[in-house]
Amino acid sequence: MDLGELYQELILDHNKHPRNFKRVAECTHHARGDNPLCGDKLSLELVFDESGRVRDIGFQGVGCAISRASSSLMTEAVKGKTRAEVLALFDLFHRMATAPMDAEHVEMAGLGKLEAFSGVREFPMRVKCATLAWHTLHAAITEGDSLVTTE
Amino acid sequence: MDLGELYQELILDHNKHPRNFKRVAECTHHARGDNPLCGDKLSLELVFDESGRVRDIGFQGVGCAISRASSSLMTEAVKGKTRAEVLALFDLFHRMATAPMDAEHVEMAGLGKLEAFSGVREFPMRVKCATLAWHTLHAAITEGDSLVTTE
Amino acid sequence: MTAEQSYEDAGDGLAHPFVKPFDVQKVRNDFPALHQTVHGKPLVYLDSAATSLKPSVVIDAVASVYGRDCANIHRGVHLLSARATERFEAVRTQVAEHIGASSRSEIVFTSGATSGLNLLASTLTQAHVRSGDRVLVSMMEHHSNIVPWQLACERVGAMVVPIPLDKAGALSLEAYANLLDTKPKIVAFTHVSNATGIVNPVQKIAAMARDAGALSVIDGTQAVPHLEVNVAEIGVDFYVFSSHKAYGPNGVGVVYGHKALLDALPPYQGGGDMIRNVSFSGTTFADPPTRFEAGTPNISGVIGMGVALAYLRNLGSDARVHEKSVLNYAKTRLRELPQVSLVGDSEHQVGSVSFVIEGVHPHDVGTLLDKAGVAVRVGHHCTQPLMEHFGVPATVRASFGVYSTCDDVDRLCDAVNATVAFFR
Amino acid sequence: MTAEQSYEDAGDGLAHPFVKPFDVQKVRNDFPALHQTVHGKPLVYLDSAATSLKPSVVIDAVASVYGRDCANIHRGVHLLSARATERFEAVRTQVAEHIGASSRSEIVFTSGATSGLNLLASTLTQAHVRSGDRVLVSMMEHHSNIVPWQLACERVGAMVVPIPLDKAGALSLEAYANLLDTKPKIVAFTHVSNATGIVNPVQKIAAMARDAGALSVIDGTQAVPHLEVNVAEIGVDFYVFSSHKAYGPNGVGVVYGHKALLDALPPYQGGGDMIRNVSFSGTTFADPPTRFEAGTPNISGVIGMGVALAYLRNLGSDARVHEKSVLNYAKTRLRELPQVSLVGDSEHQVGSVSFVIEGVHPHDVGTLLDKAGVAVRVGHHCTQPLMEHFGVPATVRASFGVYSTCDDVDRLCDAVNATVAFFR
Ligand SMILES: Cc1ncc(COP(=O)(O)O)c(C=O)c1O
Ligand SMILES: Cc1ncc(COP(=O)(O)O)c(C=O)c1O
Repeated sequence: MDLGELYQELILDHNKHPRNFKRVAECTHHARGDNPLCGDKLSLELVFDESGRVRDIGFQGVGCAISRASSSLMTEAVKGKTRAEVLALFDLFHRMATAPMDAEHVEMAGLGKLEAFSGVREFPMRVKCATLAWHTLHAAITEGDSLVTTE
Repeated sequence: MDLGELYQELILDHNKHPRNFKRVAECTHHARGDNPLCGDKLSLELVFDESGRVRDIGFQGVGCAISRASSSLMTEAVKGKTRAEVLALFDLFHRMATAPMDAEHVEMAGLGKLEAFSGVREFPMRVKCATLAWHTLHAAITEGDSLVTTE
Repeated sequence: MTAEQSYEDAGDGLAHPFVKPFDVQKVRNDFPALHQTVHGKPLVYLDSAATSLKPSVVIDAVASVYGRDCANIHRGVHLLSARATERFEAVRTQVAEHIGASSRSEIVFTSGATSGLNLLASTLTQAHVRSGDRVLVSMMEHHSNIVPWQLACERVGAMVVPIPLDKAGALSLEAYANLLDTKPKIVAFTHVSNATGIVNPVQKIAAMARDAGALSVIDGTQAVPHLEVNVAEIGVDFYVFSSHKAYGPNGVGVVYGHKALLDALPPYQGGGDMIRNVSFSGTTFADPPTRFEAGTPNISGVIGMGVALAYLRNLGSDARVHEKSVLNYAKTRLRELPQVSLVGDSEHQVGSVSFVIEGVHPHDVGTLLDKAGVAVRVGHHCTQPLMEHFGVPATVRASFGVYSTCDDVDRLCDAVNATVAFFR
Repeated sequence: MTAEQSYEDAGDGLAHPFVKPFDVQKVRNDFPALHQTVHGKPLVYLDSAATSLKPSVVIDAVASVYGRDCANIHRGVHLLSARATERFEAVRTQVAEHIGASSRSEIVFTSGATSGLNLLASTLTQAHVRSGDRVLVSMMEHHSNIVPWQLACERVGAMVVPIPLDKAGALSLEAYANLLDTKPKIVAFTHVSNATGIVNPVQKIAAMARDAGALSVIDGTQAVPHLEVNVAEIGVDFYVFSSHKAYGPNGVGVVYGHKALLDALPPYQGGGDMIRNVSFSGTTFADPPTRFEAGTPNISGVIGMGVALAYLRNLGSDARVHEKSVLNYAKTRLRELPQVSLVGDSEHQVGSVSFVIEGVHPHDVGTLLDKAGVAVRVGHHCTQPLMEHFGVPATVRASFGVYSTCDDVDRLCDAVNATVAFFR
C-alpha cells in the first residue's frame, strides 16, 4: 500500500485549500465532532433551504490532512442535496471507508470525488480521521445540536 | 524433608491431647489470634502472680495440628516464667521458626521441647501455624486486650 | 510437543462412531505445567478453581505480544500499535460471542473478577442506591462479591442483606422470594460456588430479580471454565468473570453489562483512554466500554484470554462431559472413604468438590497431600460466611479442569487414606 | 542469541580504560521485538514512553510462571503455590530496595499506574479531604493523575486546583508557593512529564508540600525507566509507577506509601486476600500492603516486573548515560531541521522529546514516519491541559529506551525530512 493512495492529489489539495472553511450565518443545523485520540476538533454548520436542500454548509477546526480534506470534500458533495440524499451518501461513504482490508469488492458508484478516500481503509488507524466529518454531519441533521466523537 | 520432621511425635501427641486447653478464671492478660488464610482462631488467657511470673495460662479455639500443638507446648513452656523470660523465649522461638530454609546454623539452646518445631521452617506455608500462638501471647502481654493476625 | 494420540488411535470400538472421543492425554500434552514432579512424584493438579493451568497456545500468545506486537494500543498510528490494537479489540468481539452478549460494546475489560465486581458495586451503587436501600447478596458468595457491596453500601448508607441457604448449601429460593418483597435495588449472586461447586438456578434467580424491579449481577468466575454461558438466555443485567480461572493469563477479567444499563453508569476509575475531553474546568467521558477502561490495560493478558477461550470452545462439549464424569467419579470415591464427609454435595455441581476429614484439620491434609504430589486447596476459600453456615472453619477442595483424569482422583484418594492413617 | 560485541572489541581507544563502554548492540539483542521489519524497513522503535519493549528474560520469566509455577498465591499449601508465592513476594522486597523504601510493607502491587493513582485519589480523599478543601495538581500531568482527583474530589465536594507552568512548560515554583498558602491537603505531580520529558525538581516540590502540611503524591511512571529513584531522598509520601514502561509486563503497577500513612488509609477495593474476617455483620481488613491488594493479582506480571527491574539495575548508570546522549543527539539534530520546533525543550529532560512540524498535522507525520519504519507517538499524549498550555492540539513524540541509538535518530530525521517534502 502506497502513501500516494492514502494522500491522493485531491486530498492534498483540499488539505491545503479547504473549501467551505467558514462559519454559516443563521444555520439551521450544527454539531461538533471530537476525535479524542488525536485531539482533533471540528465544528460544522449548515442550512437547508425551503425545498429541503442543503443551501450552505461550512466547517471550522483543527485536524490532520485526511480529516481536513474529508470535511472540505464532504461540504462540496452535500451542497444542494436533500436530507435523504445526504444520509444515503453518508452510508455509502461510511461503508467504503470501513470496509475490511481484505474485502474483494467495495461499492464506489455514486461517490464521485469522494472515491479519493478509498485508500483510507488500508490504514486502520486513520479511518476515523476520514469519517469524523461525516459522523458530525450525521449528528447535525439527525440529532440537532450535539457532540459526537469517533472513539 | 520428611513429614516426620514436621509432625514429630511430640507434636502429634499435643495435637491429640492439648495441655491447658481451657479458660483461665480472672486472667490478667488475654488476646485473640486469627490466621485469616486458613480460618484458624485462637483465644489466649493468662494470669501473672504477685512475683510477676505466669501462674496460669490457657488457650481455646480451632486450628491445625501444628497450631494446636504449638499453643499447647507454648502454654507449658511459659508457665512459671517472668515477663522478660517469656519475651526472650518468644524471640528464640520466632527466630527458629522463621530462619531461612538454607540457614546453616539455627540457635536452639534454651528451647527445650519447643525444638520439636524446628522442622516447620522447611514448610514455608506452615510457619504461621506454628507462630500464631506466640504472636498472640506477645500481643497479650505487650498490648493488653488485642487481636493479632499472622498475615 | 507432539501428542501421543493413544486414545484416538486405539480403535477399541468403544467410542460412538460420530462422536470424537475426548482425548484427555492429548489435552494434557497442551499444558506444560502438568509435566513436572512435586516432591519426587508426578504432579496431580486439583486446584484449578484457584487458577487453571495454561495451554501452550496461551503462553505462546502472550510471548508473541511481548516479542513482536509490543506496543500500547488505541493511541498509536504505527504498525505495531495497529497490530496490538487489532488483536486486543478482536477479543472484545470474541468474548461478546462467547457469552452471548448482543454487542461488543457490552464487554468491559478489567484486571480480574474482583476489580469487575468492585467496578459494578461502586458505579451501580452510585447510580441506583440511596440511603436505606437494600442490596441482596447470597451467603455462598466469594468475598469478592460481598466486600465490594459492603464498602459501596456503607458509602451511601444502604444495607447489604444476605440471602440464606438451605442445609445442603443451596440458595433458598423461598427466603429469596421473601427478601424480594423488601424491594432491593440490586441482587448479586454467583453462578457457581467456588467452595462447593454448586450451580445456582441463575435464570430463575435473575427472572425473579427482574420481576421485583431489582438489577441482577452474576459472578460467573467459576462458571465460564465449566459451562456454556449465555447472558441473554440467563436474562441477567451484569455478568463478571476472571481470565485466569478459564485457562487464560492472570490480571484480566471481563464485565458484561447490558448496553442501556452500562450507558447510564458513571465512570469508575479516571485516566487515559476513558475520557472525551480533559480540562481543569471540567472533564467529559467516553462512551462504554471505553468509559470503564482507564489506563493501559493488560494487553497481552486480554489477547491471551482470547486464545484461551478459543481453545476451550474448540474442545467443545466433550470437555464438559469429561469433566463432569471426573467430578462424579471423585464424589463417588470420596463418599466411600471412612472419616470423609462431602461439604455441599449437590446434583447441580461442577468443577469442585469440598470435603472434610474427621479429626484432621484441612491444613494438615493439605500438607500431606502436597507431599504425595497432590495439589488441592485447603482453607475457607474466601467464603467465610459459607463456612460458618456449614459450621466448619475450612474444607479441603479438589477442583478439576479439562486435563483432570480419574487417575488424578485415585491418587487423591490414596493420599487421603494415607493422611487418615498418619493422624490415626 | 549472541551479541556481536563490535563496540567493545573495536579497541579504538575512545572508551575510558576503567569504564565498561555501554554495548548497545548487545542490549538490542536482548529485545526480540526490535528485530523485525515494518513496511519492509527495519523497525526504529521510538515509542518507549507509551510502552517499552521487553527483554527476553522478562518474556521467559512470564512463560515460566505459566509453564511451571502456575498457581494462585498466598492461600495454597502446595508446592506450586509456595513457589509462586515466594517468587511474587520476593519482588516486593526487591521493589522496596529498588526505589529506596524503608520496608517491603510499603509496597502495594496494583494493575498499573492508573489504578495506583485512583487507589490513592480515592483513599486519600476519603481519609483526609473534606468539603471545601483543595488538592493541587500540576498542569503537566497525564490524565491518570488529573481525572482520579477530579472524580474523588467531586465526591466530597473538594476542589482540584491546577499548578501553572511557565512558558517553557516547567512547573512554576512561584505560583506553586502561592498556592501552598491556600493550605491544600494534597499535592500531586509527575516526576517526569510523559509529553515533554521534562524532569520536575521533585525533592523541592515535596519539601515545600511537607512544609505547608500537605501530603505529596508523585507519578513516577516516566521516571523509573530513566532515573535512579529513591523515595526517601525525594522525601515524598506516595510514589506510583507502571511496570510496562520499565521493561516489564503490562497489567502491573506499584504504589509506594509511607508506612504510617498507608496504615491510616481505608481499603480501596474489596475482595479476597485483603480481609481479616468477613461477615455480614461486619468485615475487618488486613494490614497494608495486603489491605490494598484485593483479589488475585497479576502474579506472572509482578514476577516479570521483578526480572525487568533487575535487568535495568544490571545495566547500571551506563544505560542512563547512553540514553541521555541519544536524547541530546536527537534534540540537536531536530533543532537543525527547518520547519521543526521542539515543544517543552529543557535542560532537565529525560526519555522523550516532543516536536511539531510547521504546516503538517502530527497525525499525518505519524503515518508517514510509520511507512518509513519509524514508530513514534502522535497526539495529545493524554495531557490535554498541557497541550492547551502550549497552544497545540497534538505533538509528535520520540521516546527512547536503553536500546535506542543515534542511528535511530538519523532514521527519524530522514523520515521527518521526507514528510516535510511530501507535504510541501
Ligand atoms: C466465585 C469467585 N468469584 C470471584 C473470585 C475472584 O476472582 P479474582 O481473584 O480472579 O479476582 C473468585 C476467585 O478467587 C471466585 O472463585
Ligand atoms: C506520566 C504517566 N503517568 C501515568 C500513566 C498511566 O500509566 P498506565 O497507562 O500504565 O496506567 C502514563 C502512561 O500512559 C504516564 O506516562
